[in-house]
Parts: sequence; structure tokens; C-alpha cells
Amino acid sequence: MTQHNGHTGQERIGVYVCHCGSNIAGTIDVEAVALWAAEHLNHRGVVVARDYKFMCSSLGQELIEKDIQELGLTRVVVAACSPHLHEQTFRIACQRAGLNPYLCELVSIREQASWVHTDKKAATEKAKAIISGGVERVVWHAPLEPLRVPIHPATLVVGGGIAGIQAALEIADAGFPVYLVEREPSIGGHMAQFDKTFPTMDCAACILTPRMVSVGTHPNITLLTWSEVMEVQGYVGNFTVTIRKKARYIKEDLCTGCGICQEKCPKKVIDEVFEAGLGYRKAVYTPFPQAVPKYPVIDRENCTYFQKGTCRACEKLCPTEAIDFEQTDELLTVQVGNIILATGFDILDARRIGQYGYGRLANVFTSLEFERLSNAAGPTNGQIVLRDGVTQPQTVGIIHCAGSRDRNFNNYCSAICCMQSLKFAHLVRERTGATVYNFYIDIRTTAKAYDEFYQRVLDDGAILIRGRVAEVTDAARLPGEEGKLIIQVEDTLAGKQRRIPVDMVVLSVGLEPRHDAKEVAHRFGISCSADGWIIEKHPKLDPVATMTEGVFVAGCAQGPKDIPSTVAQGAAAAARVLARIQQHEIALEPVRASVDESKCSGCRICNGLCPFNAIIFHEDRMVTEINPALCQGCGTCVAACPAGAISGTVFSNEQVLAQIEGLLLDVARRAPAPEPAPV
Amino acid sequence: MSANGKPKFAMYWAAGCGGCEIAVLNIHEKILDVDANFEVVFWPVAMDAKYQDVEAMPDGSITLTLFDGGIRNSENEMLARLLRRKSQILVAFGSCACQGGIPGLANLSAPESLFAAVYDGVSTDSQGVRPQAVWQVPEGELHIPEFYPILKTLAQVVPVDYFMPGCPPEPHQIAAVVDLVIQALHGQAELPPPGSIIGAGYSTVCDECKRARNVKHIRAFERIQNLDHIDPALCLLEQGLPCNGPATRSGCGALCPQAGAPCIGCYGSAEGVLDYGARLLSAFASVIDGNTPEEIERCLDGIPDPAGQVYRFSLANSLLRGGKTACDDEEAEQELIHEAAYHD
Amino acid sequence: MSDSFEPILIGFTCNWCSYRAADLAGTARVKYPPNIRLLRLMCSGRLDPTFVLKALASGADGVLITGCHPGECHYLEQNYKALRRYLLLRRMLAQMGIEPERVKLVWASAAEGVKLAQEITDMVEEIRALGPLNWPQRHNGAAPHADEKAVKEGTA
Amino acid sequence: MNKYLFYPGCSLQRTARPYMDSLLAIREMIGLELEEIEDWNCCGATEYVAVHHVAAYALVGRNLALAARQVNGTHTVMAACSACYLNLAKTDSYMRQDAHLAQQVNTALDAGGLHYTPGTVKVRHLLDIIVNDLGIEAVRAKVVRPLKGLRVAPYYGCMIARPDRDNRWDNVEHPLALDRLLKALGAEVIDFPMKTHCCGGHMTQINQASAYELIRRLIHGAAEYHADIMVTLCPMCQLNLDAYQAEMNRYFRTDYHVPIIYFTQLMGLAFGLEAEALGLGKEFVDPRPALSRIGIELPAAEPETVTVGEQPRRKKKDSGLPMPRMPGSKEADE
Repeated sequence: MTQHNGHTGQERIGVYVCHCGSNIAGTIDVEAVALWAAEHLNHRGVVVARDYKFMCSSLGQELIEKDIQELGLTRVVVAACSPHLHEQTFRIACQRAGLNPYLCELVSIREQASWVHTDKKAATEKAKAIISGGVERVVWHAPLEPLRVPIHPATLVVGGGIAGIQAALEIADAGFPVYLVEREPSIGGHMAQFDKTFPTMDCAACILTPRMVSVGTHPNITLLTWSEVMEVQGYVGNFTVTIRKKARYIKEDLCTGCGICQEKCPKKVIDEVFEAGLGYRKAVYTPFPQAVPKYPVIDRENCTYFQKGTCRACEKLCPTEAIDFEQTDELLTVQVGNIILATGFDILDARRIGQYGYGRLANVFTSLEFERLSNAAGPTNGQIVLRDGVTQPQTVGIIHCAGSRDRNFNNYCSAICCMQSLKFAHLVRERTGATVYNFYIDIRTTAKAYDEFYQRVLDDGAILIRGRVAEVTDAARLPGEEGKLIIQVEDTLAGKQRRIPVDMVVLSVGLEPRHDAKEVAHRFGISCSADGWIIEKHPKLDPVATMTEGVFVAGCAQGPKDIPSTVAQGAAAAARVLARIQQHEIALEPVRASVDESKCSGCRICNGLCPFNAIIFHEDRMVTEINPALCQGCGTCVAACPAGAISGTVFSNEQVLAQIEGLLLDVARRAPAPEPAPV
Repeated sequence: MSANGKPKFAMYWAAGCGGCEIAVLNIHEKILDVDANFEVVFWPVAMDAKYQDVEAMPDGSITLTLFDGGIRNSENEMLARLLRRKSQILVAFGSCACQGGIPGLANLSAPESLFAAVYDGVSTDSQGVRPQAVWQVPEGELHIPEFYPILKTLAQVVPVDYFMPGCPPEPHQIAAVVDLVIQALHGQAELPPPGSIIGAGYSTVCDECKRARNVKHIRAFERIQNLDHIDPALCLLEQGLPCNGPATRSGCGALCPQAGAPCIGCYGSAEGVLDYGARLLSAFASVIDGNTPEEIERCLDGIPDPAGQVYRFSLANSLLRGGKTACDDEEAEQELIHEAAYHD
Repeated sequence: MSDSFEPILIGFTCNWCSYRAADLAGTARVKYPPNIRLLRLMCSGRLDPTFVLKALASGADGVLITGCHPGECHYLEQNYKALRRYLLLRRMLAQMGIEPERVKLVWASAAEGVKLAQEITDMVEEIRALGPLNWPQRHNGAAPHADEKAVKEGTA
Repeated sequence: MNKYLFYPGCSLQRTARPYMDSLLAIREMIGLELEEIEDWNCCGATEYVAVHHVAAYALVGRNLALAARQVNGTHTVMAACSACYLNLAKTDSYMRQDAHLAQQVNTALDAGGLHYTPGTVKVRHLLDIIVNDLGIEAVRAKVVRPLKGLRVAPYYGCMIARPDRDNRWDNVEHPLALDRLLKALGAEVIDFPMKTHCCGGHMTQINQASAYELIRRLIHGAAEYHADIMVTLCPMCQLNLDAYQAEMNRYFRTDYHVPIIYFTQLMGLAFGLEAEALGLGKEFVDPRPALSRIGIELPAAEPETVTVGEQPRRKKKDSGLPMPRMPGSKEADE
């Protein structure tokens, strides 16, 4: 119960009550509080208690420093504002006076008392209780040192889309090594699938491929495509990453990328990835002609040789004998100091939106299918045609927010669909002259030059209907509907139900986290929100860092965003990493948990509780250990340890229990517990 | 020292089952060492003795007293105070004396409901009877010990030198303690600092349990009778059985888990733990595999009596110690100012 | 006594959400009754049920536990552990005869200063209506002298 | 055997007797044990709630209270009629959300010595129970006479899939549970675009023009897809589409002929049961020609010709772009 008895009397505590001008003194009788502390907390070790107009001013700080030196204070309690404001100020003041900064406790009597209460007497009493809690707590403070960790200069970038490309190039250009890991055969990501990019309508390939080439040739970048990160161990500054380099069945040192193997391969496969299921590739393939690296891969699942044991056409015809059916997966281990996750997004599976008929009604397309359809290098050479492959549509309906801003699918706005849908409208108007209807909830064109583009599409003659589409059906009801797709929608501007027959429907489907985002996040010791996007350290002030030191996030892995924002975030993540590398080491807050191995019974209750993988179990000794560099100091394991073997600095059991007693000092007096004296 | 020069030994049985007394005999031939080294001056189970004989002894004249059982009535308290006064070393012996033990679970109920359970049950012929501390009969006034509103541990009544947990303490641990005390008396060993827990380990039961353990994700807590198959080599908790081993002080050799039964916690908490039940509760809850209230509640349904589960032996030593009872403050006050009034 | 009864509550806050919500309530000068005394933890996952029992045993009339909303934990998923412990603790406290209103778990993000203030106000009023917990007396054994116990009881 | 408390509802006693008969005929074969709620009363159908909210909910609340009293190894109340299902589920849900309403209902129930604590029972529709509890495979296992060649329009109606309070259905806008069930019977299930559209309900009594238009849309939709029959799971839908089909044809001068039968009747046929035991043959639009096409003869057939198109509506063209792969498309090919 009062475990701290042994400590009181030994510590010399100074209590400093701030007026904060009238912010505190206007509601709390600060002088009375200081007098009370000096008198009534004397037996708890308080040797001096002062009040001052502005404790955080240099004069206020000097007051504390002088007392530390002259009165030999061993602990300091400042009663002022929130620790989130001035904890560092007073810690540094203590340090200047030769007291370990972690022996200082700042308690808030402004945000928690003077600003939120009007009853002066009650606020003053509460301030006393808060100070009493601080005094009881500070007794248990221990001198601490921040943890210093060296930073390995290499960086791992996961994901070779535009975010990862940008981040990798920034770091590599600054002269530091980068490992860029991509699970597809080529880098380029979704951007490589697009035809035009809004709002300027540049050709995506024209602006992307030069960067891809830079990545492929950069001396500081080790490009690992057709590869996946299997395991991450270690902590900020010193991660050990295991990467599985899947067998390409191509000898990269011999392959010239001539493409003869692809030409001669007899096996044609629907390309579900790059062509979004709308086109074909071979069993040996590069996803697209400008792929980086240029080497193809053999898709084992579809390769006639691997499945049936005969063929080997590619091997026979390869001019450089680069085909190697014996290749196996390779495991690489690399050391890096920081990690940038740029794993991108998936698009929502449009089949889930049953009422829009995708998959049932032939001429309903997804946005990604439309990108391939309109791409000059796509399956129709850029011809916008119906599923029959020949007919040009006369009317096209483009449905915005398909699966976004919809409680049945995703609540969030996918951020890019408005502009993407307007881009489609523009392309349809430009290339086919067809009538275009866009169905929207509202138009969000917030970035630079976006609204101008919107105006331009309106001028192109696209018809915009504000209303959420109820269904897309082929059940004709009215004359003129036969053989068409009918879009049933409430036109909320006209205030009526409309049925609009069209030849083609394009669903601007929402963006979703990668299907395996949660596992990937877990592998890197970070977490995803309920939606599945990677959680950033702070949504506004730290959007590229994560809760795990040394792991950063860029691009759509963190949430839906357009290309400019993706590139900016990739560069920002790189800048954060570069700052780390150039400091050579990082200081971590010493709020950490540790295990007393003599008490640990190896019960393993705590083993599954740490999302940062800081808890390690030693099978040989049957004890648990906490890696201080990985520990983030949440204290969950401390609270869970049934043997009381885990303790945590700054918020130890003793500190919290003592603070509870201190906070309830007056209550204990209100309700004394009489007991007969022992014989 | 007595006339024969041997140090004096006493043992007393308060509110408990008496198993601790048997446990002392369970040390087999070691009991002869006790006899050889001590003069037994007071041990109601083993020999005839009167309370006034003890009262007549000089204060501090008994070298070693083992006190088992909790403090449930005024007689228990009187003896606790008396033996404290007369003894140099007072050992809280067994779970009841240390943590209240099973009788301490009564602290969840008001005395009246305890009486109702005992005296109003179907098997008793004394329906409606309630024990009275003082009763008038033609021959005069009869006294029986007063029943207290709650059960206390020995240390809640008198200062205790050592705590020896277990229900009962394991024979090999008793033997080791006896050896230690004998050696200390001969100046061959040093006694641990007062307040120490003796005859037990420093860690928890898992430390001594041989069952294989993994990272725990508990989808459902089960009662042992509901499981068709229990893996003999795997941690019981991982199989859904609420085993108190992780929070219970080691020293027994993990007897129950090794025999296939979950630990019930008789050795109390590990070193430095303030509240055994809260520690265990936190550990159980932490490893539930579920994040929604529904999933969690479903899992918790497998622990129908949480207080009984986590405080089976420690309730009288818990922060809250027991439930709100029907007694009003006045009665409590009476209890508080009560002095041990019972005399033999 | 009940006329002038002012309940005292202990509030456990998470450094990243509810403590900041309390800061925000202060900055915005949102008013709430002075009956609560807040205590900062790094995370609701740090909340050891012992703390709640300790507060009640030391004279608090109620305990408010606060943390980040599910899915928003600063430490990713530790608030779920707080929820699990709270739900089991609640069952046990009911057995102990402590009214469920006295120990509550509330999610409050750093932006929810007003919400936190409202939760505090509501809880103070609920407990005012319930009356004092007065634990040591109510649990009619009364606590032994703490000092004596700490010295004499190794398990302290 | 999965046991449920059974709320038959008024329709199943009379107009929808074939639904009841067929359900009782197949129930043992699919392992369904039903215990009828004793002394149940009318659910109030669709109108009463528009007349007086509290009275309407109290009317349903009585059934819930009776069911709760009868809870006995199962907490689940099954209704076969979509309106009954909706009313029971809605009342329970509203009482859970609205303590005031719950109190009003209970005040009313109190007069009869009853009380209902919201959430005590779970209300589910027959289709949900067959598909999600008993399972498609259990149904498939009982099929002895696959309905090969029978083109069926699966019609869910508007009352069971939305709002989906307890996430029972695969897709609220375009459910597939009945489609899958009928495929398991061997039938050819059309991709019926109108599957959750309204049949008109009691508009037949209020505004016939509206009702006929709603009926026409459904019948037309099924005919467009060359469905031999339409399958329903609601007595009201069956009644509207069957009994008013002729009047609708007169009104629009059309000549549709789409028989409307209950899914339980089709299950019974596939299980090899006799048509009479399943209550078949009482329809206004005669299903005999459709059924005889797949070799199922009903007694006392009245000859009538039905024109059935041979060409499937959607043709696949070779030169086209690949269609997206649909989940369960293999099942569809069977």
C-alpha cells in the first residue's frame, strides 16, 4: 500500500506554482496553494514552495535553478500549464542547474483547473490535490537518459509506384544507398497503366518512364522487382530486412530484353494486373514495353512447360540463352536504417456493387478498365469501344463515387474519382463525340488547376447530373430503352427520377487499401486504421512518419490521393529519412518498459501484446525481454504482467499508485479509517 | 529458553480448515527434528494446553509460532494478539493466515447472508437460529466468540514476521524452513529480513510448470468439465482454462497444472504485487482474442465468477477486500472498537 | 450529508487523446465540475486494474477511464486491451457490490474537448445521485493502518 | 435438426396455404424443426403501422412476447412471410433503439400480462435460415429430380433484404441467396434485374393503375429473360403477381404468362415430392406447361400453350473483350 514510505524524508522537493498572469491566479488562490504546499506537504518532503507570475519566463526558471543549487533540491514539481506545452522548458531548466531533467514533474493546474472551473474555492482545492499527486509521484521519479541509436545510411523503399520512385530517387540523389522492392515484374505502379493525367492531360508514360529509367540506372539504387519483403527485424537505425526475390526463370545478366520470348510464347493469358483483365499477355512477359527492369518473368502458373512438362519454346528461341527453368526463389538480407512504405492501393471490386451490374452487364466498365481502353498502348490501341471490341458507344454514363462515400462500402472519399471521371468525360468527348453523362454527389476539384479543368469539361459538352445512381439495369421499360443500359437516378437538381439509356457505363470505383495491407503493416510493426489505410503519426503535423520510429509512409498506402500529393509525400518521406541519416544517430524518449528476469516466469502473457514487436521471448532461458529501442513506452505489457515482472519508466506502478494517493489526500482525510491499535 | 534449554514452539489454528496442521506432520521424520530442537509449549491440535498457560508466559518467550487460519472472530483475534505478544517470530502459516484463503471469500457476502446459508439451510434443525455472543441462561451468562463482519488476514491484526503461503504449504518447503530456523538458532544461518515470504519462490508458478507455452490468444474461456480433450503438454491457459499460474507465486512445483488441473492461486501473488486479483484479471483480459465488446463479452462468459476466480485465496488481502455488505456503519463501528473480550 | 455531497472522481487519461482533449477543453474554456482529478498515462493500455481498485479503495467515488477511439490508438491497438480489461473488471466490480456507474470507460479523441467535458459532467452528476462510495466504511472492515501493513506485510 | 420458433402468419393459413404445405412437406428433409408460437396473432401486415404506430408495434410485440415466453433451446423466430418477417424484425429493432417505444409497447402488453425485453429473440426469414443455417449443400444433397432446363426468375421482393439490420444477406441491393439455392436444385437461374423491386403490395386495393404498372415491370422483366416461371418467397408477392396478372394483361393489352410459385414448392419438386403435397395446381397462372417441359406433370392439367423463346438473350461474341470473372461463375455453369 504505501510502498513509498521509505522514500519520503529522503527527497528534497521544491514546489513552484505559476500564476500564468491571471490565467491561473484569476481563479486559483496561488499564494494560498504555495503556502499550503510548504506547510502540509512538508512531511512528504517539500522543503520549499513558491508562487511566481510566469514560471516559464527566464526569471521564473532562474528561481527554480537557484533553489536547486542553494537548497539542494532533488525533485521539482511545477504547477502550471499542460506538460505538452512546457515540460521540456522546465526539464531543461533543471538540467542547467545540474538536476537530471527527468526528476522534474509538471502538473497542469491551468488546463485542468483554472480554465475549466469557475468556483474559485473548489478550483483552489483541486489545485492542491493535483500538486499533492505530483509530489507523491515525483518522489518515485528516477534519473533517466535518452536512448541514443546510430542510423544505418541505407534505406528500404517498399513499392515501386510513383511514390516509391520519387522517394528512392531523392535519397539516392543525395548520395545514400536505397533498396527499392516491388512485387510486380516492373516498377511504375498504377500510374503506368494510365493514359492521360489530369488536369494537364500529359501522357502518363511520357512523364513517368524517364523517372523509371533513372531508378533502373541509378548507381545508389538496388532495384529488386518481382520481390517481396518477408521479415523485418530490428529497430530504427538498424533494421534487418529479409527479401524474397522470386524466381524470374530469366538470367538477368544474359537477358537483353529483346522480347523474342514473349513473341514466341504460345500461351496467352488474360492480364488481370496491368491490363485490368481487359487484355492479354503471354506466360512469359513484361507487363508493358517500357518496363523497368527490361527482363521478363515466366508466370509459372500459366507456363505450358511448368504445367505440362513440354514446350520450352522461349528457351529454344532465346538468342542469349537467358531462360533458366531451374531458377529458384532467393532470400536476401539487407541492413537499413530507415524504411519507407509506398505500397499503394487496390481498386474496389466493382462486383460488390451488385446494383451497378459490373460483371453481369457486359458494357459496364471500371475506371481502371477504361484507363486501359483509352490508352494508346492498351488492348484496343486507345479505341473507346464496347465489350464487343468494335462498337463505339453513342452515349456513355460515368458514375462517380462508386463504392466511396457509401456506408455499404467505404465511408471515405477516394479523392481522385471526381477528377478521374471528368478526365474520362473529356476523353470520350474528344475521341468519340459520344454524349456523356456524369453522375456525381458533388464535384470536388480542390487542387491547383482542377476546377479550371472541370469548367473545360463542361465546355466540352459533358452533361453532369447530380444524384446518386440507384441502379444500372438492362430491363427496358420505356421506348428507346431496348438494348441499352438504363441508369436509374434521382436528379436532385431537377428534383425527379430519371432513366437514362446509355451504351456504356464507367464506374469510377473507389480506392481501397491493398488486400494484404494489414499483414504488411504488421510485418513492419505499424498499424492500419479501421478502413485499412496505414496510420500516420499525426494526420496533420506528421503525415509521413508512423508510430514506429524509422518507418515512414508515402502515397496511397496512407490514404487515397492524387499524383501531385503522392509525389510530394514521397519526397517528404525521403527528406525525413535524409535528415535522420545525416544526424548519424537519434535520441529516443526514455519512456520504456523492461523485464526483471528474476521475476519473469516465462508465462508469455505479454508476448502477443506489443504491436511494435519489442517483446522477445528467449526459449532457451524461458524469459521475456523487451528491446528498448523498439519499445514505444505505451505500458500495456506493464499492466498485463501477472508476475509484476515488467516495469516501465516515467509511468511505473509506484509512480501511478503514489499519484492516486496524492490526488486523494484530502479524501482520505475526509474518510479516515479507524482501527484498533495493535497490541 | 525453557528449563531444558530448548527454544519454545507454538502453533495455532484459527479460521481455516486445519490442513496446515496436517501439513506440518507431513514433513515425516523431519518432525523429529522439531521435537529435538524445540519444546512444544502450545499446540492445541497436538497437545493439551490452556490459554491462561500462554498468558502466564513472559512476553517474547516463545521462539517460533506458526499461526494458521484467518481472523474470523474475536477468539481468533485474541489469540493472534496473545501469541504476537508472547512470540519472537510469528509466522503467518498457510494461505488463510497470509491472504485469507478460502474463508476469505466470505468477504463477498454480508454476515447475515452467511448465517442464512448456514442456519437456514435445509439440512439443519436449528431454523432461524443466529449465534449470539452473549446469552442468558438460568445458570448465568454464556459467552461465545463474536463473529466479525469480515475475515482478516493475520497481518491485518498484528505485525507478522514471516509469511509462508500455500494451501497447505508444501512439506518440502516446511522442512526447509524448519531447517533454516534450527540453523539460525545455532548461529549457522541468517534469517531473512522480517516481512519476507518464506518457503516459496520469487517468480510465479509458470516458472516451475513444464507445459509448453506459446503466444496466447484466447478465443473462449472454458470450464474444465466442458473440455473433451486437454493436451497434457500444452499450457492450460492457452487451451482456454483460466489457470492462475501466471500470477501465483512459485514454490509448489506447479503441482496442479502438472496434474492437469489449472492453478487456483493458493500461494498468493508474486513479489512486489499490490493486488493479486487485479494482476491476474489484467493478464486474463489482455490475452483475449477479440476487439469488439461482443467478442470480448462472449469470451468472458467462460469465467462465470470472476471475483472467485481471481481472488480465490486472496480476497481478504485485496484492495477492496470484499463486497458491500448489509451491515450499517454502526455495526462496523462496533466491530472496530471491539477489544478481544473472550476469556477461557 | 447527501445535500452537500461533492463526489471525487479519478480520471485516467491517455497522453495522446483524452489528456489532449482535456487540454483542449481548457484552451477553449469549456467548463466542467471540479470534482474530477485527472491522471496521465501514456495509453489506456497502461491502465492496470489495480489503479482503479486503488482509487476506489483510497476514497474516490468513481473512476473514469478514457482512451483513443477504437482503431485510433496511438500505439495502434492497445486501447482494445484496455477495453478487454475494463469489461472483465466491470463484471468483477459488480460482484464486489460497486455500482456499474462508478467505473466507466469513454473514448475521447484529442479533438473532443467538449465531449470529454460533457462526459465528466454527466458522470459527476450520476455519482452525485448515487451518493458517496465511502469504500473503507462501506466495506465494513475498515482498512488497517497503512504504515503498519506496509512494514509487516511482505506482499504490500 | 435445427430448431426454430415458427410464426406462420395469417396468409400461410389461407391464401398462401400452398406455401405452408410445401414448407411442411420439405421441413424434415432439410433438417428443420419448427415449434409454432402458441396463440400468435396477425402481424398487422403493411397498413396498420400507417394507422397507429404504437398499436401496430404492440400488436407485433405481443407475438414477440409470446415467442420469448416460449424460448426453449432456441432464440430464433422464423417467419416465412416477408411482411411478417419485416414487422417482427422491425418491431424488435425499434424497441431496442427506442426505450420510449419499448415502454409504450410493454404498457400495452401489460394489460394482457405480457412483457417483451427487446433483443430476447432473433427474427429471421425462412430463406435466410435455409441458406445460412442449413446450408446449400444440405439442400443439394436432397435433390433427386434436378430441375434441369427450367428457367427461373428469382424474385426476392422488397421486404427481406433491405434494411439489413443484422448483416444477414450477401448483398442488399442484388442478393444472391435465392439464386444459389435455386441453382442447387438444378434450375437455370436468370440474372433477374428486377429481383428486389416492389410488386405493388396492397396498391392493388388503393390505386390499381400504379399496381398494374409495378406488376407489369416484374412480369415483363421475367419474360424478357425468357423465364419459365418466377419464384417468390412472399405470400403478398405471389398473390399480386399471380392473381392480378390477367387483369394487368387486360389493362395493358399484353399477353404475359409467367407462373408464380413459392421456392419451397420448387424445392419439394426437386426433392421428388408429389406436386399435390406441395400445394401446386392452385395458381391462377398455370404452371403446368412450364413444369411439363422438364417432365414434371401435375394432375388435371388444362392444356394451354406458352411461347417460350429458344435464344438466350445475351450472346457472346468472339471478337469481344474479356468479361470480368464473377465469383461462383463455375457454379453458374453447372
